Amino acid sequence: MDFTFDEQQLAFRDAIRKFLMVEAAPEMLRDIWETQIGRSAELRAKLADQGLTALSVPEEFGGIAQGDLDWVLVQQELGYFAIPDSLTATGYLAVYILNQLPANHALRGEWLPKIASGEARIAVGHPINPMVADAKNSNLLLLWHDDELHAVKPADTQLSQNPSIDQSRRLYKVTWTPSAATRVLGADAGRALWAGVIDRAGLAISAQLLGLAQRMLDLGVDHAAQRKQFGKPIGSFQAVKHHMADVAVKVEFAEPVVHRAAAALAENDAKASVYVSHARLAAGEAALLAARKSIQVHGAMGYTWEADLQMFMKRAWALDATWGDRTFHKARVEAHVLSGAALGPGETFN
Amino acid sequence: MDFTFDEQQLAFRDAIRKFLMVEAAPEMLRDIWETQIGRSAELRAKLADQGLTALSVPEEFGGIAQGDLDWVLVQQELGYFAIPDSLTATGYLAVYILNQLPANHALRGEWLPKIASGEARIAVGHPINPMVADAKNSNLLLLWHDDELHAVKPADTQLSQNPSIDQSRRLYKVTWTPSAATRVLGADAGRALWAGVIDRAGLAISAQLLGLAQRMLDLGVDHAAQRKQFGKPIGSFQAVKHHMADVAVKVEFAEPVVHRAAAALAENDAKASVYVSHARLAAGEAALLAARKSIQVHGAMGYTWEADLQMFMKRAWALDATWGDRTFHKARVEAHVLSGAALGPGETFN
Amino acid sequence: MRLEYTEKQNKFRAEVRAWLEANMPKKALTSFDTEEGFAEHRAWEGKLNEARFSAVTWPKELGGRSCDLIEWLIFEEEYWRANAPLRVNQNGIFLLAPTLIEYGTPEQKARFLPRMAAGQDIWAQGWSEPGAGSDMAAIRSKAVKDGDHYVINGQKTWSTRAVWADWLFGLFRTDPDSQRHHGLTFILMPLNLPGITIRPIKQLNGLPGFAEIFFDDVRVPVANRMGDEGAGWNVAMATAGFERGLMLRSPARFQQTAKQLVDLYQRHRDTADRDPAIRDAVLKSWMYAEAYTLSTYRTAGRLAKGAKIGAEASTNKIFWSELDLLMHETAMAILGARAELMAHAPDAGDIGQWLDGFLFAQAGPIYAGTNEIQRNIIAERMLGLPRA
Amino acid sequence: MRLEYTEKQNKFRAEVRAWLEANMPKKALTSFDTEEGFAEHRAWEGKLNEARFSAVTWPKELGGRSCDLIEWLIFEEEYWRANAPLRVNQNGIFLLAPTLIEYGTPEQKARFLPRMAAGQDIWAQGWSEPGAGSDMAAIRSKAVKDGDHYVINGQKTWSTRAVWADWLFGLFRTDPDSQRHHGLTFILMPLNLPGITIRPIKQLNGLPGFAEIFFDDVRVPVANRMGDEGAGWNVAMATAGFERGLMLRSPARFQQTAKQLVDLYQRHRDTADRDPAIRDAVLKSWMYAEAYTLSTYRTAGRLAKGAKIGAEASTNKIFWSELDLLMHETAMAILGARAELMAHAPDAGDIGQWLDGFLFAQAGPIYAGTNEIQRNIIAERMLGLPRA
Repeated sequence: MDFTFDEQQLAFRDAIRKFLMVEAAPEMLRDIWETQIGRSAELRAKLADQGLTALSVPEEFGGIAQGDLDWVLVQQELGYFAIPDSLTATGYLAVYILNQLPANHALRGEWLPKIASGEARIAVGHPINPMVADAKNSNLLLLWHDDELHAVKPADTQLSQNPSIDQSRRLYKVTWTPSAATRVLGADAGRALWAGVIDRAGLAISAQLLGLAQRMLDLGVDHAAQRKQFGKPIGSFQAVKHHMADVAVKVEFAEPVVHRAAAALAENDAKASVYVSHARLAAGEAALLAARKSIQVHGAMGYTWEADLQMFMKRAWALDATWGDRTFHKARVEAHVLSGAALGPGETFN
Repeated sequence: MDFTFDEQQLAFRDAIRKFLMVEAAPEMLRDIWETQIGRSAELRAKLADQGLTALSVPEEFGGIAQGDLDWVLVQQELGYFAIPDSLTATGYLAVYILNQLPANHALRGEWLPKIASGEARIAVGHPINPMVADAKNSNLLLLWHDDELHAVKPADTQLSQNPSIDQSRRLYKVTWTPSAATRVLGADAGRALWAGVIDRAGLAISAQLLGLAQRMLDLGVDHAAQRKQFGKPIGSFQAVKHHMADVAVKVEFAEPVVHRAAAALAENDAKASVYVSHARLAAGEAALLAARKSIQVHGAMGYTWEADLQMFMKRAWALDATWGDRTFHKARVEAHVLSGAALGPGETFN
Repeated sequence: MRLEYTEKQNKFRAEVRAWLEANMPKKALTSFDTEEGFAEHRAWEGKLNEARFSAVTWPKELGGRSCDLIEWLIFEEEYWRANAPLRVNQNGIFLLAPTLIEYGTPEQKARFLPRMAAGQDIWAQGWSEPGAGSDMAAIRSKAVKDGDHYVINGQKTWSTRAVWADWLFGLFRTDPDSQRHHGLTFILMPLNLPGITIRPIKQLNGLPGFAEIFFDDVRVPVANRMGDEGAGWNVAMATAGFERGLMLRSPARFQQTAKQLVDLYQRHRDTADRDPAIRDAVLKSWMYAEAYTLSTYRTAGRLAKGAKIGAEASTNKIFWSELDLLMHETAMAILGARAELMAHAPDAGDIGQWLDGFLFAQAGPIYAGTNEIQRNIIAERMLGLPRA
Repeated sequence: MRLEYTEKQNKFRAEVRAWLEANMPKKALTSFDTEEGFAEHRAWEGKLNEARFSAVTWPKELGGRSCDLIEWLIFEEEYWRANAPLRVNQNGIFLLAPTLIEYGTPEQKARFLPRMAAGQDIWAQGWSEPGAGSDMAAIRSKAVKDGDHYVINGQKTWSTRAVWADWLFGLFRTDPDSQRHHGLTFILMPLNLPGITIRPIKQLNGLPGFAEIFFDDVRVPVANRMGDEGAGWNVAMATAGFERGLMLRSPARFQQTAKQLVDLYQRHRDTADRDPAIRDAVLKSWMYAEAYTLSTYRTAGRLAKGAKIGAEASTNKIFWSELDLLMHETAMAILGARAELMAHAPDAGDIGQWLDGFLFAQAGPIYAGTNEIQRNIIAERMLGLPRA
């Protein structure tokens, strides 16, 4: 029993953090927000240089074959720096899907190398989301249809853009026609596959929400330490201190829940879906509280476009409801808690 | 449209408040808690002198024939001073029941004068409460049976006492045998009668909870202003101030809800039951918050038997679940809000 | 206590309802944080004024209807019930006007109020400064008397709708040696004077809802002073009291939101009921909006009997701002994955204006005195706890 | 990261479970805040000790099993799962012992630990004083060196279970000119010494759960000092750290309460579901108890790798105390009108110990450093915000 990451996992996380601190400053995020397509080839290339696009690609296709536990640490950083890129859909979800296909499946050889190199962007569409993120700026769409898996070329779809309050998200309603040519997996194999996709997307979002919560906390603390009112930093007022402390407590107790969900997915734990939904709720609660308390501490400044806080709040508000909103995940937790399953001391790791 | 009480109602309220401030000091409450029967003939006599036992007794029976609006102000004071007496069951509920009987009904002539004089104590039993308060120390029990109303002599019942955390409450499980001799009203007339009893009990409890909340707030403020830590009164710390301010806000916005419920009952408003349940929830929320915040501000002192706070907390915790617990009252509010009834601006007084 | 409307009150309600049904804009106006939307809203103010509905509580001779507070509440109920446009001139009509009526000279009233009622002059306020937000008494912008003019230098910020407004009212330090609340003067000025620079500030939704205002040797006639020189703080506090008090956040606004939330929930119970917290929040929203309404009617009754607004201003501010947050957070939870979509998104479905309302609700606990400041006021002035 | 127990750990769990099944008291013990209950619990401590289960984390040679933190968590899980008796000597075993083991002389360890483990000495703590609650450094009780004794005068209060305890450990001011944290010394003494007067304090449930202790020229041998004279604060802080930290509130306790809450809810859904807030609170209770457990396993793993407990002590205190309140408030809401009944009420039905737990939960955010103090600590030490 050891609830800690190993040195190498933490070292990789630290390296990514250092890299993003330099490469993903808020100014860069603003620039990318303003662009037409909302994505930066330059940033994507740098992410690839760090090995992030290859993280779970098998070695035979030029990847480094890491798993959910490595991803969860990376995802926290992607959240902390609010990285505007389709890295998660491409490098984590699409790779997971392709890895489930028969070893000799043509799609694997065609796409896994391009994903590893960073050159390919893949969008993943499932009806749990009304829109498909980055559908336009992608080389391939992996789409759900009656539990089947279909691989579709963007050219064979009609896309209507639906703007989000989070300008780093580019959402599209996708209209397309399923056919034998597009079908990759039938409903029976597809059902299990899509369940795995929803759980991994849920894990990635939990971790990003956690990173976002930490970032909003840090922004609130920085502002409170500098901003003066009544002749002293507002951070010296107990009300402000306690706002920030409440967020710190939520973050502190959400993180292990997210990490346990990652371990459960890595070990194909039968309860992994429940743990992912718990992680979504815990991280979402932390992120929403962090947004509320941080804007409160920022005062009017936090209500402006100029303050960096807004980019992180909007990302948190948006992510909290994607790949299953709170009602979806709470229902999954409830189904477990009220199922008569063994609960209580000693059952946590059974 | 005038949402204020008239001078005479407020003057009566003020007189009762002054009287109780002198006569119902915490020391007296403690003494009564310790007694076998938990009631004081002396206190009852003083309440009668103030006209409280006669408040809604018709003039022909020696009463002063006031209504729900007068009672609501009195009940707030009874709550504020945590008066340990069966005044509400006797002077408000039993009188309401007797007033619903035919003018010439024998029970009226027999009991209303004794109630007005303060000499009679009457207990009221309905299955919404598992126990009957003061069943032992009463001259008559008015009991529900299959929606019928029965009048029963204590001697014809078996009583088993069930101690409450609030020692000022004396609760009994009542075992008795309904008969033609005990029946006062049949089920058809009884059904409407008991609905009216539940609503008036609900109003009385709402008002008492409001008074209790105000008292606990006052106790918390007094303690915070006097108790010193780190060289200054703890009431000068922002965290303590905000605890108390939060309670003040809840009390401020619960009171008009309670007063509206009283007006609705006085005018036999068709929505009176909904307004009573809203009042129960609003006043209960204020009282439970006041208890939590006041004990927090008291620190370890608040956890002791010696601090007066405990008597008011226990009364609040107990009353909040009598004559319908929160689930009962929330269900009644929900039935209205989700019924499709007209809601929104302009509908409040329709 | 009599919780029934009089014949006169019912007739007034019917008149307002009928007029709104006949005159409501056919299509919703553009946001008044855009230039075109600002113009649309200005025109709507004019239309309201033609029917003497733009400032019903003002005296008849000043363009109002001398409505009492109950009639004002009735007007607001009908106005919000009809989803009528937001009031682009609310800073003028609800904040400045009561002060102007109390402290202004006859000339000032005659000069400013009719044009304000007609929407010819839209007013912005100049309270906050970069170093003076919650701590308003830290104002540093100077006004130096020079003959029959004040020469103004300094900076204001967070001035709502100042980008397209015509006039500004605010506090300036006329006594350079004064501290805190002393030596401040209440001054009115057109925003097109030489030396005034306005820098729009984009708010969360990207629109320039407020602005910074820079003053560089701006000359304002002494006749534009309201109240005595150095008495500005007391004059302003009257306004601030109103701002936090009854006028600016009438209960009808929150009752309408609560009603729309109930409707939204009813349409989406199949998913919303998967999270029991949602139903509970919907019920609380109705109860709190109702409580806020009842409390306001009670305050109106007390004021009619000669009482003064006290700490209610602070308890109101906390209550409505937290209620507004609760309702909008709940709506976002019900809308789920569609909640992030902008109102004009082609496939947004029935999301309505909830997102914009949610963003605006974030400002509620912050502006007009943060809720932390309000809690201090309640603790110290209402409960008598010692100052730090 | 490996979230599976080892063979050894599973065997240990099985051993604890089997022993408890065989040795649990047939009927629940009386509250240890009564004289007879205190004796029953003392006997139980002795029984635990016979099986070397009373202090499993102590070194073998001192009567423990040298369990690591994971094994300790396993022991606690089995202990709470079995609804085994509360630990009457927890102040000694979980608060004093770790300090004794770190700071005590070999003689002191040999003298105190075995009797502590056996329940022969039940320990009370002497931290708080009438003027020193949250502000522990304001301690005024004096200890004056007189030959090979300290002469102690002053008063302690809120000393848990001191009414029937045998020994006291606490802080006393040995340097009369010292301020705050300086000049304090950590001293151990039997509670039957001449000059000691103990005044029981009745808690909410009417039982004397703690006491005031008065010292009138009480002579204590210098040999009963732990650590150096004047070094008491640092010695005590180690204890305080543990108190707020891992040992005193093991996750199993809250997991067991959460499980019992789920069971209670399942039995009463017909009424409980009329208030959607109840189901939401039940689900949150399970999630939070699980989160607290996971966090504790993580801390145990970090400590095993050489990390130190830092602000976790404060975040833990806030989290478990608020969780405990949530769970008991929810149980009271489910029990409704029966919630007020004392456990021994003849017609109480399935109310169990919820009322007493609810009362005790009220103390959670208060003792061992109020949650306000904990939030200050988090803000200042963990987040680096400036002191007031």
